[in-house]
Amino acid sequence: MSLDAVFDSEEPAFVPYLAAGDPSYEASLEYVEALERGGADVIELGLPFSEPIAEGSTIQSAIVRALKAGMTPERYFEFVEEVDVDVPIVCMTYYNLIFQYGGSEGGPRKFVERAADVGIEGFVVVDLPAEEADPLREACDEFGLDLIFIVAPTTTDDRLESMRERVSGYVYVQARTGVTGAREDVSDQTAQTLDRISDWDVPKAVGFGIKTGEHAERIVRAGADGVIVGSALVDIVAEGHEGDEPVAETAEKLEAKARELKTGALRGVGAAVESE
Amino acid sequence: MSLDAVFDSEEPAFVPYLAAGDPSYEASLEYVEALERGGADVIELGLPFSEPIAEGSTIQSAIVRALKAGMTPERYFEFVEEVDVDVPIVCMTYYNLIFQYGGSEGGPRKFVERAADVGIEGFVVVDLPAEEADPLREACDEFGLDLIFIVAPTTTDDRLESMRERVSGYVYVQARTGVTGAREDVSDQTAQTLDRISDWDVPKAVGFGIKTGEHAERIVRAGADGVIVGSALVDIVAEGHEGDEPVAETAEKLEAKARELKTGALRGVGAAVESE
Amino acid sequence: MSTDEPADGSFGQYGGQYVPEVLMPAIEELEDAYRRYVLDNEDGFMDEFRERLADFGGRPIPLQRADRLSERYDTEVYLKREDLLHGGAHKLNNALGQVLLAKYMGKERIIAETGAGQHGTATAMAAAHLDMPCEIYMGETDIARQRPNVFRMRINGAEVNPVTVGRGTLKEAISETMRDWATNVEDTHYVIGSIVGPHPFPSMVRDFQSVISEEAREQIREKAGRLPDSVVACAGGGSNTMGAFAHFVSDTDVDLLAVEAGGSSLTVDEAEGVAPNSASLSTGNEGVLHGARTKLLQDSDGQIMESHSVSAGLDYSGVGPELAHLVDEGRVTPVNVGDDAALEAFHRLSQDEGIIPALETAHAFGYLEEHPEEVGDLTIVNVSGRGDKDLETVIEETAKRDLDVAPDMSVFEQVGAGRLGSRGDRE
Amino acid sequence: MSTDEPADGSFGQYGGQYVPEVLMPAIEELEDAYRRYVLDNEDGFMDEFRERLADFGGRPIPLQRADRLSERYDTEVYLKREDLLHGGAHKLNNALGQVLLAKYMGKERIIAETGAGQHGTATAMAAAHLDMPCEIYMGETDIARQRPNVFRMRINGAEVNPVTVGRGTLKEAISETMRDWATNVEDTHYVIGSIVGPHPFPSMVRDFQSVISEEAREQIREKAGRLPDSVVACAGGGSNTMGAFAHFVSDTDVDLLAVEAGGSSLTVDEAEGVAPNSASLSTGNEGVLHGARTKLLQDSDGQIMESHSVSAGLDYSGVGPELAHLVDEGRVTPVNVGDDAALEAFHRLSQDEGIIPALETAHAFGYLEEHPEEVGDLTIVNVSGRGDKDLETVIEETAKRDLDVAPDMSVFEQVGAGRLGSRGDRE
Ligand SMILES: Cc1ncc(COP(=O)(O)O)c(C=O)c1O
Ligand SMILES: Cc1ncc(COP(=O)(O)O)c(C=O)c1O
Repeated sequence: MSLDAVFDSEEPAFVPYLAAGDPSYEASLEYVEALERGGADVIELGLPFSEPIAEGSTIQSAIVRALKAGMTPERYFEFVEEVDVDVPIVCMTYYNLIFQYGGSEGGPRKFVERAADVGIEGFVVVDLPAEEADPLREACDEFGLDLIFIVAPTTTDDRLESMRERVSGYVYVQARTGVTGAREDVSDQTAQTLDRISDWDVPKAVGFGIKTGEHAERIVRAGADGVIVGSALVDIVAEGHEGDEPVAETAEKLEAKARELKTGALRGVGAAVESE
Repeated sequence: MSLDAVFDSEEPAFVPYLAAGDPSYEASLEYVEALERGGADVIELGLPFSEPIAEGSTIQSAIVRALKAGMTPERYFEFVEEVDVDVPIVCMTYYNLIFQYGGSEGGPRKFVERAADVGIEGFVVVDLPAEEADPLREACDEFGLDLIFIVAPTTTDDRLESMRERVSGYVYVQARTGVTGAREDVSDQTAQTLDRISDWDVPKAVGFGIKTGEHAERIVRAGADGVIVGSALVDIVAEGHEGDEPVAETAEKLEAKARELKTGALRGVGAAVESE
Repeated sequence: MSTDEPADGSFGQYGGQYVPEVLMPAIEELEDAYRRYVLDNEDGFMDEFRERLADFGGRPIPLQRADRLSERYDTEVYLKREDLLHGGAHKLNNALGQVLLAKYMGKERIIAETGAGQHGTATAMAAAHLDMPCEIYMGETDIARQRPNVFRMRINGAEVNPVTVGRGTLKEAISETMRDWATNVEDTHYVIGSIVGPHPFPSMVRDFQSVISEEAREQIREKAGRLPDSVVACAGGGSNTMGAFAHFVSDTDVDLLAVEAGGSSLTVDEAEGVAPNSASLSTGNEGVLHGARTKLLQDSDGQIMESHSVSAGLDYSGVGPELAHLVDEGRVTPVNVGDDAALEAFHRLSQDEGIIPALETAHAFGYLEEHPEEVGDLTIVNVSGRGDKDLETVIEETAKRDLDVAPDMSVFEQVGAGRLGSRGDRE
Repeated sequence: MSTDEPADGSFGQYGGQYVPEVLMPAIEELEDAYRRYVLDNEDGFMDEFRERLADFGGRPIPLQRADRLSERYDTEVYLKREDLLHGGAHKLNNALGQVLLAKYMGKERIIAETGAGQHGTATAMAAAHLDMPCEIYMGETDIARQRPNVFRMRINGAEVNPVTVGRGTLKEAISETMRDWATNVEDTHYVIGSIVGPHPFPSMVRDFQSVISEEAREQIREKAGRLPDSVVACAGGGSNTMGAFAHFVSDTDVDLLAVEAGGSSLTVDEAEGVAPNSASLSTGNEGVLHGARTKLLQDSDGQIMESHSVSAGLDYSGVGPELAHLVDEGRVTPVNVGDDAALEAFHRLSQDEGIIPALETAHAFGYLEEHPEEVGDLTIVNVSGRGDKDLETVIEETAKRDLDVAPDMSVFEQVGAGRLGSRGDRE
């Protein structure tokens, strides 16, 4: 299924994130599949990079675990081929891995080609602003993949413009910039950002700090087309790993959490309708 | 007996040094008395000062021991009163103790007065060059004490002159300046110095590094009127102290060493006469 | 100041702004401030900067002829004495510039990363001087092994935030500082410590550091009556390097030699992800790290490798994009010097010239020893910092090796181990 | 340079040459050399000295306005930044002068005493710079507690000779160095570290250090348009003190404040022979020590008392005879500051101005805090040195006390004691 197809549906999309290979290749396969069972509409599958400058400590640790367990770009592609899910997979990573895959010639083309090969539908490249993205955009166009950009509450109008020109699949709306622990009501900032890009013709998925069905509901109510959730799921993987839980048990918890979030998101539509 | 009287005799004078109160007041009394038994003609009795900048490590340690055992200027004067020797005692010390004894008025007069009282015959003040010595010289004149200066091989002619003007009792000829362990034949340097002051009308006693009867002999042969010995005797005190020797045993060793040195000195005259 | 370089901060194919979206506004704000205050001296920013560098920092810094080295190498060796700058290294030129800029920008909080602690201490000093709250991120491994610098930061009133992720060293501290910046962009300025990171940092840090070569160029003409044949500087991120090179770049007869840490070997261990050196200019290849495209130590997948050097300040897997470009252009020659040679050079400079250099700096002198014929008849070596911070490391690393010029430290064993004979004996 | 003082080196009743006869020739030779080279600039000695002080030492040293302190004390506070001199303290002014003089005199060997190690490191640096073999005497107690400075001396190629007599501190080291000099007068020069010792040392060291006030006087007139109301400097032996005062002595409107170490108390323990302070100017009385008549800490017998200060460099029982004289004359005001106040001042200057001072120097700032009303509307404080050497002591001594301004050092406990929350979280 393409990303377009997902967001074409009336339902808000639930977009969970996990780092591929955390805490091991095998377990990770189970976990990603559990997400789909729990209701995932798209999966943002992290390809771990050694310098994850944009991650909080939760995801950072997930990346460290995955790298330690042997995850590499090549293994990642195998993972995507092997994992048994039908929903689209978006590769979330840092630019150096994409760039370096090109070998001595450099550039993103080879990486995108291989990603297309294994059925990846699009990319979120955390450290690649629109201004630096043209080579990747071209390769994505060549192989029919989407390139998702992140919009932050602080993104200027000028920069919105350059993203709008290049974005496809969906836009990732970062819910807030605030410091952890000092968060104001997430939906206000989100609503403002959504408002600024309301006339864009791509779906808007919101992420950053969403942990519960309740959050998801509010985000959707604020107008999001999708809800992105990472840390809350990675926490479950981490706890399972640290507590030496059987993989199946952790997978079940993930599935349950996914279901809670998905349900919350669905409630958001209802509520939005109701409150109108 | 006055210093003049000692040096008036034909015999070379043997002038041993010990630090008063090393390693204890009582033992020190015994040791000084042993020196006289061994043949001392004058005793240079050290009054310990906390900063003995001109002493080698041997005498420095003696001073540390004496201070630790409670030696003070006042105790020193009592010591001189109490010690049972007939030969003249010369007080060897540093200027600050003399200066400070003057109390708030300052100056050396009170110290000299008290020294005269207890029967001290003269002073060697290690850190008081002739140029700074006038106040002390005056006080010594007032109370009839001698003031001894040290002449070094390197002393310039100008400075010899200012010492000559102020010296009395005897002149202390420092045998050499060289570094320990690299000593040339001591008698050469000594002979040269003695030659430079041969027309002075005070006796010349030579010290610095004299350890054996053999050394003493050579010094006298070089023309000295007296032989000053410190470290070689202090070494015996130190060994006795460290070895927990009975005081009487150490005193005997001191006496024997004194006798060796005195005999050596006497041989020097004979030899000097013979070689002429 | 170079105002003739591309406004997007690219140096050939290097440079750029590879940062998370959330940082872009801060980066853009900084670009704007850089242009206005630094390039155009708005509100007299540069005047105040220069004045504070003089009064607080101690500039101008002398260019000293090194008599003994000149004789040893039969070439005129001049030393640019950045070790005399307040704080003991060139780092303050940049830290003071950025903290002052943050103040002009109305920021209220300073953050910085530090590895060896040199940039952290410089930033803490500048922040104290300018009355700005300051937090320094530092890996826990580094905190444990760089105690004196941690003390100095704390004593200057800075918070030191331990970074406990990964190996707990510089790379992790940079990531953590970026993360802080991403969440506090509005009131916070991130003082990057070298000519690395996204535009405008590489240009801006170079501009603040270029006072080194601005002075040196004038001083050498006055002292030697001509330009040097070469300028030699060690290169970690490359800020002292570009600082020492900047005003000589257009003097094409002046060779510019960037001395990287050769560590224990130039061969990498891909499996372990470790390069036993920090020679990214000499051996690295193109990639994207910490916001910029540049030369990197990375494995064939693009994962960043741990670097290694006996000198903590050179121990970094990347390098400034401008240097990468100048190397590709042939304008800068990348060379490298291993741990042993750097330690020997450390001792040699200390003994021969009475200057204890930073271990980073010692690499530049190691090059002089190994290739005196490459520097021409007149060379300037940048003494990027002093070595007080390195004493423990040097003693330890020296003891492990059999070096030609090492002092022995047995004096500590003598102490308390019985009496030493005094040299003089009065009687 | 003062050429109008008595040729015998007396300052009122103070000064003189109370040394063993064997040293007198060396002293006379030195007097002659002092007159010729220093006072009369024979063979261009002073020109070479000035040039080396500039190029090697980093002079001129800035006079910096201290913005925060000026505000705090509502008075203009200027800092003379001797902490920026090579080696980190004013000590090099003197060490370089004397080692160079020794060279002009044809000496082949340098010896010096050191307590905290500051003078020893300065001498070792100067000797390395001028290619002179150098031996430093240091008490074994000091060696053990001043490791970094011992490292620095050894690294600069100097021998460090442990002195194991007595308490093994500065007094013993001075005595031992005198002893060495007495046995090696012909080829050896003894570099005394302050304005103490027999003439010509007090005059000569002051002359070498007076570059401080020579510069400062000119700088303050340029910056403030007038002379200061006061100059404040800490005083151990008093070399930075007289260096900072010298060119202001004849400006009788300028108050000269010598800040001694008040230690833990001004009351002495005669029985133990210990003064819990180093306030010889304020509380000492006249006596003779280490070659000069001056004010001393001594008991009523004239035995020298152990001094005490949290700052090793002030921990000396005597003081320069010239200062003793100027105090008696009423020209210099002796004041003192205790250990606690000095530590607080250390932290305050570090936090407020971004300058970590030597603990010695901190005493001068302690005085400013305690008596801001005494310094007038415009004061110069001499920052005699930097505090890197004092970090361990400061941490330790701070931990023992309940100070107002101390940073906490718990960061070391946090490290390894589990994970700290990161501040940002992307998803
Ligand atoms: C003294 C010194 N020199 C050089 C460096 C390397 O940095 P850069 O290459 O940016 O000059 C450092 C870094 O800490 C340093 O402290
Ligand atoms: C920084 C500093 N200031 C002051 C002093 C005290 O010496 P003086 O009184 O001779 O200046 C010392 C001595 O070590 C010192 O290191």
